[in-house]
Amino acid sequence: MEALATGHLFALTGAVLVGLGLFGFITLRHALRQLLAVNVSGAGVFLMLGGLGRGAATTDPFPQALVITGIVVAVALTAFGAALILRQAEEDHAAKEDDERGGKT
Amino acid sequence: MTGLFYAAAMALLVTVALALVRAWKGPGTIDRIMAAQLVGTGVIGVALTLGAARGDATMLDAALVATLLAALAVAAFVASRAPRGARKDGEDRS
Amino acid sequence: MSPLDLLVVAPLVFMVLSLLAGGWQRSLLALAIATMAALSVWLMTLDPGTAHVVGGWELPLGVLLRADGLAQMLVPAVTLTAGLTGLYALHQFAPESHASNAQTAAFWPLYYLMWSAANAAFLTTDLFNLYVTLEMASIAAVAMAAMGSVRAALRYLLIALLGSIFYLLGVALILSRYGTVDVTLLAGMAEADFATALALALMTGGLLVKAALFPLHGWLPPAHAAAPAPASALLSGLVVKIGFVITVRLWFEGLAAAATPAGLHVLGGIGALAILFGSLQAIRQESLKALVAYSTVAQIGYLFLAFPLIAGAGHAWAGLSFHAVAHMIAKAAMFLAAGLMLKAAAGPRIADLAGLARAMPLTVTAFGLAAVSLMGLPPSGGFSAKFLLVDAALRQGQAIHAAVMLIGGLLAAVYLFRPLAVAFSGSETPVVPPKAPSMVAAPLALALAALLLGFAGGPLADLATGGAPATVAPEPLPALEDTVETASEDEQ
Amino acid sequence: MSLVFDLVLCLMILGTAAASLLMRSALGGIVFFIAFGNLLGIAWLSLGAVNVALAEIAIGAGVTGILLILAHARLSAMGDPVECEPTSPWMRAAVAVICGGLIVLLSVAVLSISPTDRMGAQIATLMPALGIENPVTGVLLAFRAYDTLLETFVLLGALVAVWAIAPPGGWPQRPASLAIATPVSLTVIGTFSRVLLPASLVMAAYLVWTGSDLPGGAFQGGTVLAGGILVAALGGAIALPRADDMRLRSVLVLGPAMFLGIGLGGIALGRFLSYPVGLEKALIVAIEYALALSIGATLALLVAGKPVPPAAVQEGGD
Repeated sequence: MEALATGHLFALTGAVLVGLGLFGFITLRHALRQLLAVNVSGAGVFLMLGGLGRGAATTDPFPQALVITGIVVAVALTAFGAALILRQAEEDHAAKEDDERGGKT
Repeated sequence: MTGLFYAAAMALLVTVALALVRAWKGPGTIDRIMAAQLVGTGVIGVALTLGAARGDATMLDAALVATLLAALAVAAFVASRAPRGARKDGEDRS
Repeated sequence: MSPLDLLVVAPLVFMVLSLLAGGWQRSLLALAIATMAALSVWLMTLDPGTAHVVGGWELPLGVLLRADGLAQMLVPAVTLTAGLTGLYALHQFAPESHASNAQTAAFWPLYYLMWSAANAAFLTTDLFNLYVTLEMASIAAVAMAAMGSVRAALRYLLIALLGSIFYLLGVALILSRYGTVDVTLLAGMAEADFATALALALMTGGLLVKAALFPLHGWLPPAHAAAPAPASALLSGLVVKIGFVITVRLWFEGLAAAATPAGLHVLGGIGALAILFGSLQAIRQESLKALVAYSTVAQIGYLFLAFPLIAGAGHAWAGLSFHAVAHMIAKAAMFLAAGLMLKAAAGPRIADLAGLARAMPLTVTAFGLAAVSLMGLPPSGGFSAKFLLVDAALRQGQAIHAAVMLIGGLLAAVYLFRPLAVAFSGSETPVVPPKAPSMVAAPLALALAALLLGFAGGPLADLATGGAPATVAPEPLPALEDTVETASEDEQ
Repeated sequence: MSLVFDLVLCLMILGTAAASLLMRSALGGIVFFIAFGNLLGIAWLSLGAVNVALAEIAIGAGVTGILLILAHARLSAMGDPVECEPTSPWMRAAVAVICGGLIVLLSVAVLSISPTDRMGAQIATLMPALGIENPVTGVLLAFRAYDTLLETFVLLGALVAVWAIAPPGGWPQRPASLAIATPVSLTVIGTFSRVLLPASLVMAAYLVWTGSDLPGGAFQGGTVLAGGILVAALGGAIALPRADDMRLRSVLVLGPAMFLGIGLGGIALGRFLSYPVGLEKALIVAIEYALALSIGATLALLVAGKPVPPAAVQEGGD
């Protein structure tokens, strides 16, 4: 009974995390923070997988392995996202400096 | 004995919660980072006591990994805060 | 030995080699095209429905690879599209400049990664493996889009990430509910309960973002229009089909039990809106590549418009498979031709194309032939696809669907004739620097292939229905009553 | 007792997640995200999923956190305060209703499914054939080795994708230096990094080795290795290599290539990715060590970011 409750507790927490992350993704206007929000949602999905795989004494190793794969995929995409955000900021920064120089001369 | 370890884990979790309150209130970034370090230490403690409560020695590995990466986070924070040319984030100096 | 895993693994081997090979990309590409062509031929000779688990680990633990009719059509089409696009790209991303140009150095490994991802997506029935596959495709696609515009790529990445979360959310519910993520097992187990319906809705939502179905298409036109021509060809040809194929596997096979007629009609309705919206937007575009990109938004609509028609009379399934293949090839041809035309033109606008038909007749011909297929004029592959779809709609009394498809064809004619008319106008012949023969030949070959596909309509439609899931209405094809029955029926 | 602990933990997880999203200060949000990741690690421990806990603490909280800290620092150095214009209250209310609706739907679905260890028993019967005891490693490296193989290519592809957006003049140079410039911090962190790099190497090797029978494995070990490399780079003990360095390229592709090679070798025995009887453990451990090395190098470079022109390396890319 307690195992059932534990599994559901974590899975429900995961469900709320998904919603929170989505809220952040839509309402936050900076790409870096949106990236963070997606990671919160993703962690929520993983926690749902783990919680619903919780048995009487053990947690199903199958979803555990899928979650590890998911975590690695998530960090790969997050790293690329962060690199894109920085590149974008550099381009904007350079364009702004060009504008300022153009304005002075 | 298990109950005792759970109680210890709970107590550590409460200290983590208090550190989180500090991190929320700030006011400066430094306060937040220090609070984050406290959270990290607390989490390591929780992992250790939880391992004892469950009788699962492998949880010590999790604590060890957390220790190593917490050290890395400190280094990254220091790196990001090191004066290196003009900084515009005035809030951080508070 | 089986071509099913080799079709996925071989491009990965080439990706590793391309990271080590530096300036040897030319030989590597030749080797890759030869290998993939041989494997594709091998795949086509397999009986539809041939399947095996990777590493011999049985379901529900392992991952199943399967060659159904859809995969047997799409994978060879990927080989043709990716291979010819690669030949074209050899000039745009010349291997000699790999030491000085980041885009050239990165393009080739990403190209093989995308090739592998497309084949992997079409050949597996495992929903979690498809998640990894989707992310492989996303990484390569976003990076290629970033070669044109970082801003568009960032937007694409964020929206693709959100789509993945929704997809994975559905996979998590399905795994927890049924203890498997394999479509073939789910087909026999799925029930129409709340968790399954929600999972189907969430996965579909996530996949529609990736397939860029209206109104979730916002990221596509800027990303596809800004990318370098070979990247656009791969993005519009290959990548959007991945989300579409997974959606098909869910709705007509794995979770068919939860796929209500109402849901199918909603998807069909959105598809119809996508056709009209995409076409009207394409008509409004001033820039050539934006026009071609919006045409993709419209053509994706046909794929989903077919959803409510599939279970009924007629041959919507064959039409759908056919359309996916015809669009892949024709759109790649069009983007490659557009890339050449824009290099020769004075600017990116359609008005800048004046006189190009005389300056580069072969390229403008390629554009025109691809346009014939996209408009759905006979004898092209696009015609066969749309004929089968319109026929199915009329047989089922879905006059509105039929009308939308016909109007879509007319609108396509309107937006595609415009650049062609400009290219044929003008009294002066612009001076165009000579292009490498393979660069001119690639779009032309793809456009001819899209056209000739129409002549292979019968056998290809048979192939598509051969491995079709049980939910697809089996019925002899209208023009093909006398041809041999499909292979699967022979076996049974 | 355990349930009360879990309940408090879940509330703290939700609190830190909310704080990481709702805080106005972006750096504050990142601080909470790291705390969130660590607490999630505890949640996985509480679920008895130590493998995932290791991955979450190392990758989800550790590497992702450092990635976000560095990105934030580099953005603010360019004058981007990483602040969001607050969206209108009406918009926030509408979005909150939608997200709340999604949470309700998901919760109903979650409650309609009873949590069970569905495949544990089946996996346990197959494990003796592999000669290893950690079922999660069994799933990752045998039953679903195909997923894992593709995943390693996602990671490699992400690094190539980062290379693709190198700024003009940046290719094929080093990433912006992570080293901290001030002399005082240099001595402290320099010593620190010299201690931490060997420690992380030992820890990484241990995690991979123990991973065949106990929680651990290539991804956890590789991440710890990446952490060590990053600390050493931050302390100025090592410089990250150029993108065209062939030794680097060899390390990056070593794991994926070995995985592919052993998989293709399986074809000789009938199936791609089937291990010859008797050699399962040896091959799995070999793949894991090669993978850990490649993952460590790839993750460290992913965190360091794209190559930049040589002049910018010294300035740390500011």
